[in-house]
Amino acid sequence: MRRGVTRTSTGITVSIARDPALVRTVRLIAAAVARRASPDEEFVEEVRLAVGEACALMVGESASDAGPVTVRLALDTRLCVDVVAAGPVAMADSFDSDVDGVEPWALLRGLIDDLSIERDGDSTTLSMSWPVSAVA
Amino acid sequence: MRRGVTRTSTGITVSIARDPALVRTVRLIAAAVARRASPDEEFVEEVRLAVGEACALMVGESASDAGPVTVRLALDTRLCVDVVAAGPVAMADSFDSDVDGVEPWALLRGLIDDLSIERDGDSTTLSMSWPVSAVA
Amino acid sequence: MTVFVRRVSRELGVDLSLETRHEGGQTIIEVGGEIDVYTAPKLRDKITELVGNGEYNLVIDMEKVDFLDSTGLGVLVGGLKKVRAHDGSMRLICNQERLLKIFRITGLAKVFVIHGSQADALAER
Amino acid sequence: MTVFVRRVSRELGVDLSLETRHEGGQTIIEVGGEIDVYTAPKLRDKITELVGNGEYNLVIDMEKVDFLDSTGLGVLVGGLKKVRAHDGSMRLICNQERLLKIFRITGLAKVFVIHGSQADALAER
Ligand SMILES: Nc1ncnc2c1ncn2[C@@H]1O[C@H](COP(=O)(O)OP(=O)(O)O)[C@@H](O)[C@H]1O
Ligand SMILES: Nc1ncnc2c1ncn2[C@@H]1O[C@H](COP(=O)(O)OP(=O)(O)O)[C@@H](O)[C@H]1O
Repeated sequence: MRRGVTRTSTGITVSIARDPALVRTVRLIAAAVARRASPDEEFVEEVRLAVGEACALMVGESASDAGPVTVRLALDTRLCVDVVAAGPVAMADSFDSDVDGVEPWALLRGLIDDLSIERDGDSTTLSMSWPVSAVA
Repeated sequence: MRRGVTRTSTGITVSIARDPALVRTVRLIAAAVARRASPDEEFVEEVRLAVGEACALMVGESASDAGPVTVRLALDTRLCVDVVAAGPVAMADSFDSDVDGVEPWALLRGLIDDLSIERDGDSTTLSMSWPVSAVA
Repeated sequence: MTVFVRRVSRELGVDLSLETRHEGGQTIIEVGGEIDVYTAPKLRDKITELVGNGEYNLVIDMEKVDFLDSTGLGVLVGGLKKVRAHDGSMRLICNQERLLKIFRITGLAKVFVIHGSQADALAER
Repeated sequence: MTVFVRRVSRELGVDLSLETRHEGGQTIIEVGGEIDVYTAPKLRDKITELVGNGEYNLVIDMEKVDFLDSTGLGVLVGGLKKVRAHDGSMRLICNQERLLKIFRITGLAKVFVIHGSQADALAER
């Protein structure tokens, strides 16, 4: 029964099968972690939306046997979230669009200023982060 | 944008730093997964309690630098939950008890009939499962 | 209280509810819950079904929507294209800032006619 | 409605609330929220503080407790030992079946005096 342990960072990693039904659970987790960082519900909603969106994009990208999508949330001086999936991710507008300038990535790019997308070998990582004040 | 994909099982794995504050988040996930298996709130509460308890025991066992505690939830014909942590876990009553027959493991053992505890090399796995009817 | 109900429905795992009414030549779809990568196909199927039945003037009431992601947006845009192909219309009812923000960020606020209430939507048709 | 509030407080991340009152020589601690591995130390500290102040007759009101795990049970048993060391008492108020089940499973239902309401607890002292 430890208590009052000093810690500098706190993290949670969740891996889901590529099942769209599980994306909501990831949103629930993201919101819970965000709420630890700040009670500001607008911030919590933004994190919920962005993480859910990143996760939905990765889950929607390929067949359900393409391996899990992993979401890493770390809370330190920033709330950092990485969404990792095996396989390439189509970042461009892959469908014929007759509405100019809209595409699935528009929302995520609009939400996250510092969105970074990295290919490493076979996997793709989406990274995003938010500044947070003191963590309780 | 896939839909109506046939799948036989659905799973979610969550790893948390050994931070007691994150155990509640694991309970939230366990409840969300249980609720997918059955809308019966009594069942959901039982899963929430058992998974939270297993996780709390593992988190409470050692120092915060002992590596993460990993919880795997898989939903198939049963809801199977494994809680894995590095290092040994004290399964016996480690404190001097003046109240007969009570110990931290009493609750988990009381909740789960088929609780299994396995040591594999450096890690300990607690496994529990519940029968579920059809998964939506 | 809205915030209250929203959270509860989230933890309870309520996903998407769809209720359809007809009023003055329009078809109003009241959507409740979360429109996301999992539930959006249900909304898409409903729109496809209505258009298949010759209902080309749709009003999507999103007042009870708790969450919307890009999959949901895609279904709305897809629906708009479908009704336009029949010279129809699809208008939205939404007064939640959280959702309006999503339409603004994606540029879709300019693509859709968005009303603040059912009364407005039916008055301005 | 209780279920309602319970869920909301869960998703909102409300953890533990403690309110202390004095009534007829007893100290009533009203506990709300989740008593778990994270929050139980707060309850333990409160009990230690009260016992340190010479308050040996405690009533723990758990009506607003949403969740209790073995760490919470440990704190309650620890509290019982502390007050008994001063010939004091610690009684619980709890009428939620979910929580009573936990006391039964662990054998602690026989160790604690558990009342169904504050009225009962104060009447039967
Ligand atoms: N995130 C988004 N933001 C804006 N528009 C989008 C987004 N996602 C999809 N769209 C638009 O929705 C339309 C429909 O896409 P899609 O969902 O694949 O439906 P459909 O199968 O009906 O064509 C696309 O043409 C695209 O312009
Ligand atoms: N899960 C449990 N079920 C029942 N009794 C428990 C449980 N966990 C701890 N206890 C009891 O609580 C007492 C106090 O344990 P602990 O929480 O370590 O507190 P303390 O530091 O005050 O001794 C122990 O003597 C043990 O008998």
